[in-house]
Amino acid sequence: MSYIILPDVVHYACTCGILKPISKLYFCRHCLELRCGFCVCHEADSHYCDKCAENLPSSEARLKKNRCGNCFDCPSCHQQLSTRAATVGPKNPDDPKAAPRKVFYLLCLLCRWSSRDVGIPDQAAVSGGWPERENIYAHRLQEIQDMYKAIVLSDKQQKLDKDKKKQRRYMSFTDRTGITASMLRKRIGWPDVPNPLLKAKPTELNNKAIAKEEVEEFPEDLLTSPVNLSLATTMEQRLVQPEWQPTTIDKLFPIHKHLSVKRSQRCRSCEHNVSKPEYNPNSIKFKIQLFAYYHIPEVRIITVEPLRAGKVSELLLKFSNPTQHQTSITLFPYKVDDVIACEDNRTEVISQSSEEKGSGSQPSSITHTSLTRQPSITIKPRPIKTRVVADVVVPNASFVLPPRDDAAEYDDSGDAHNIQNDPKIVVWRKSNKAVIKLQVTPNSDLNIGDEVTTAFTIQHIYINTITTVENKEPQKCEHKVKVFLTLGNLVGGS
Amino acid sequence: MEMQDTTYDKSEYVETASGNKVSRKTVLCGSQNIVLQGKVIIQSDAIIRGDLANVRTGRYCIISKEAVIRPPYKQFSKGVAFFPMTIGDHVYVGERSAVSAAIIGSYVYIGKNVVIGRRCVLKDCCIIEDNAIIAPETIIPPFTRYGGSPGMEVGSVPECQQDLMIDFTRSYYQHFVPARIL
Amino acid sequence: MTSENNINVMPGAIVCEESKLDGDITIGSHCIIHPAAIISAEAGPIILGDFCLVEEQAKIIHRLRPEQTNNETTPVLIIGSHNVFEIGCTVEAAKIGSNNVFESKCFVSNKVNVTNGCIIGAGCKLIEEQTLKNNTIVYGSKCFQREGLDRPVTQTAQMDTLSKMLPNYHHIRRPMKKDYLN
Amino acid sequence: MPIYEGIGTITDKLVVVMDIGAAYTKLGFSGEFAPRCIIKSEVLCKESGIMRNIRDYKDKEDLYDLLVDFVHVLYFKYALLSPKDRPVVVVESLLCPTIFRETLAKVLFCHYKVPVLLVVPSHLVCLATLAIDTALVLDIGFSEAIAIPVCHGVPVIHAWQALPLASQAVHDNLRTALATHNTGVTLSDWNLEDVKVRCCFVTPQKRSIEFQKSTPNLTPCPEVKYPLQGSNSIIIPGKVRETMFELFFEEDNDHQCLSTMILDAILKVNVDLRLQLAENIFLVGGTVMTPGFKARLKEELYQQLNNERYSKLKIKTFKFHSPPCKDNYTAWLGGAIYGCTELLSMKGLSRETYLKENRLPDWANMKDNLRTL
Repeated sequence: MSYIILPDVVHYACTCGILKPISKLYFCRHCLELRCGFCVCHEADSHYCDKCAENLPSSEARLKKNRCGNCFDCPSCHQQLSTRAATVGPKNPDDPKAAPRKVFYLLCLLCRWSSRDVGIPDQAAVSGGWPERENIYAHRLQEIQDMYKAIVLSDKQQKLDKDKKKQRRYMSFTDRTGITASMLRKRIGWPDVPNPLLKAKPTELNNKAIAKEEVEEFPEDLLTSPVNLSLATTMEQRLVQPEWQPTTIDKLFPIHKHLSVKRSQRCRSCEHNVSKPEYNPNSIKFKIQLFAYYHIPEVRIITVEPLRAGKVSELLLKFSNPTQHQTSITLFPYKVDDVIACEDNRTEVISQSSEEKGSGSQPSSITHTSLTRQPSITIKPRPIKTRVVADVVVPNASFVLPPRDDAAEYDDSGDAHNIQNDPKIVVWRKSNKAVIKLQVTPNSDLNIGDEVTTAFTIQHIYINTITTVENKEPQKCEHKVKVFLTLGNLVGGS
Repeated sequence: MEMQDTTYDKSEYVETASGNKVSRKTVLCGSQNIVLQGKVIIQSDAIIRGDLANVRTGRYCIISKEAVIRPPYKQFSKGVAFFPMTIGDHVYVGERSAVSAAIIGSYVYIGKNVVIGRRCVLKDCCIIEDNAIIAPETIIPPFTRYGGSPGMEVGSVPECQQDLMIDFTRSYYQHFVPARIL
Repeated sequence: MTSENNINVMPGAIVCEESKLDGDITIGSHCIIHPAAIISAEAGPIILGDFCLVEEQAKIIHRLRPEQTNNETTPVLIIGSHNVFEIGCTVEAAKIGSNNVFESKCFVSNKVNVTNGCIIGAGCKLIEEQTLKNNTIVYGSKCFQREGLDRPVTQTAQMDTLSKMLPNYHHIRRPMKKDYLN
Repeated sequence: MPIYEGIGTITDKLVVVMDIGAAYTKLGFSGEFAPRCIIKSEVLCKESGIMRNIRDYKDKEDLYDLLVDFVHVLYFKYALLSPKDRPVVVVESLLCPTIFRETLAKVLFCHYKVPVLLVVPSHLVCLATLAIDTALVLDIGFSEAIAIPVCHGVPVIHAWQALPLASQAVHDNLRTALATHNTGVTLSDWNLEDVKVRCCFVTPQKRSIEFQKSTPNLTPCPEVKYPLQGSNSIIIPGKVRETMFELFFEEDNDHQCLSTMILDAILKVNVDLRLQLAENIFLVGGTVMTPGFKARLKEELYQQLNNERYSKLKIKTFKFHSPPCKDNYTAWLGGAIYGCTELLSMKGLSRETYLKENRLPDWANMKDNLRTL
């Protein structure tokens, strides 16, 4: 259970060459390859607010600038703001029957900033109608923006015209449809009908900003008045409101809460999803969950004898099979040049998959051939840099892991599986787990205190249950993965 | 790394029929209001304030040493009410953490020395790092990792967190064994 | 220093038996001391004002500063009224006014003077010699200080509720009889 | 993609505009008047667990990994959209290292499959916020100050001036100054920036001259007691508060400082444009927001005119522009204005072209200049 509290000591080599713990890897069932957060393609799925857990369609999220309409963050410490109710006297204090009114204000329960601090009036409704601020330059900037749009558009138009002229230098003025109106106008010397967008026809920038001789004066009071640090805002407080960047705390206004996004992951080679969460923000379920943790045998270190350079130490590893199918595991020694072999393998997979698509067996999403070819450009597996400094003697025989059985977790009786164990390899076994004994020898040139890392390749039988047009039956395939173990530090020399 | 055994003094712990292991050195106030669904471990000097309101935990929860589980209160115009607190399945609460949340979902990991403010809602599959301070009424969405003071989102949680936590709390329970008397 | 305990509980105060009180301590009326709270008058008497709320694992320690240790006279730590000491706070402050809130797991050293209406945020550590101005709010790991608009709201409503609930579940230290006071 | 995308009111295309600065990154969308966020240009290093600035890269591969992580944060924490759907405008300095821009392009095109990329030079696009086409732009960011004159919409690159006089120099200065006043205290980068932002300012020239005397005849501004995490505090003397930015105005061994940069840049352009540039000075970058900075720079410029080097310029007045935004995101805003024009479709580099050519057009490269000639 290293993945939550303890440092990760077992790493699997992803197809892209990055080492990651198994909990952070995906297993694409279509390519039969490991993928990781680095080599999958992330996509934004659905927008939601962390606080009110409300889903927003992406168009609405865009309209609201990725912010929640109802929830606010504290401008002072960036925590979530709570709405607080207070009762005030009735509107008409002379009327004895009038009930006291409820009013609402925003309060941060961490730094106790409240909307009253900056003089925002209390609101009559829970959801607020809190005053929004406008960018004071919005009008001016809109003007500038429209102007630039028009200028560039006219540039483009001119260029197009030029191109047209070039093209038509040797063309007849009449084509199949006769003389176009525009051409005719030109021929007889009338001005062309302007594009409505180009009404202003600004050839020169108008509306220029005027430079002034005066600049912001030096604030003389800085020299005399003492600084009250609690009144000046920090950089963080300024930058969460880029448009205003207040320098004093009396100008801090509540910030609409920024939305979050659910992400789905897609394999780059075959464009299938490897992870797709459910739409509901509170749900922890997935529509597609091809996590390596559910498909690849997990390796854990149980114990390792103190490591001495050049000396053999005993290493106990626990293997568990997370799938619903029996698997057989064979270990191979780690070879550095495996990388190249692996690369060849991978390109094969890609070419296969593109062939498949070419033949139209996969009617979905991608028919564009360039897309299928792209991965070979984008992800080049990088060489694994981790240095392996200890040898592991791997057993020649393979061993069997029974399928995972959730009911067995509640059953303390013995195993139902009758599996012939090789006592030299398998020292313990229960349900889908087995403990394997291995011999590890750290290199003799290591110094005391050096970290010892070893590696080997696991081959396991993977039962692929996805059915394709050609294969209706579950397919058996052998999958290899390189596993790196950080065993600890060297305690003694040879 | 496979989990190591955590041993305890057999005379200190009470094991119930449903597999709860509760230290005798805890302060369980209002124990009639505390429901432990089974295979829950409550370690020494932990405090659960069942006297203030009902506290209900799911299966395979671990409340570490000196942790405080305290139902939150809320002030109304007519006085104060304490709210019941529910904790989901497979939840770990680290040592010396003070938890005053309203709801804690399932598969939640709370580190050591954490403060969870009043009426916080911790959704399923979130992780609170050691020494984090979560302000009152904060809502922590699924698959997020919070840390620091004031607590902020500092990262994400692996998508298989549910199974990791199930495995973690189960193996913790399995490795929580009485010390062998020599 | 006082070796035997001399605890005076004023009428209306609720002091749970499971709290740990050491030394010469006077607890003002309508105070509520939760179980597992620690008040230690190791350097001299502590007088806790009225309407103070001391939650579980909170530690109020009267500790002398190094330069005071050789003094013959033992100063009295007088704590004002309406102070709230939340779960797991450690307060050694030399002077404490009224209406302060010491949030969960904060630490206030004996070099700090706390005036009135201050809030020491959860997990904040105040060590350096300083006097907190009225209505100061300290928050976050960087111990940012800001000035509150108003003093924090008093917890009398909560204490009302607690004073009704706690006697049902806990053994309460009996306050001094009124006639004894007279 | 959700079905409602592209239907209804939203027909304008959304373009991501990013300005990855040395200290802060500005991210937003075209057509908007302020960036959505201004965040530190740093990412969490997964191996060590510490934040790493993306400019502190070891080699090309390291930079690639840093940028992949950083752009991921930009898209999925702030922009909240899939990178492959949207064109990108990158605002960058003309003096941006080739390795950085090439790697950024590679990350965007190869890793994130961005369809179209438009790279615009920061000094030029700044002017879009003013709707002018001729000005002297001085950009003072984190690592360096760069002055480039822009004449009729073309940056006069041969006149560029750059000096390492920016935030970082101030931070280093502050670190040494505070270390001498408070022994045994080491300040984090965060604290240094905070002290600079909340306590320091640029003092007027006459006080600066006085400070340089052996016995200054003035009272420094009040000192500040700056608390450090509640455990201890440091004293920031008034003199430190006032003089931390002096290095901007002190001439170095080559007689260069901020004011000479501006004048030297003006000197290098055609005579008939000089007066126009002096009357169109445009200060951008976060550092120019320091209180008193602009007033002081103006004083310094007039002072330099007495210098023999610059008397021939015959400049009588300096005029300054003030942008319709905060100074630290002017360049981004320029990029956002460019981003909503047709320029993107005209000058943008498409993914197909990039994958074919495998390089980014660059002004310093002859190949690209030939095309425009």
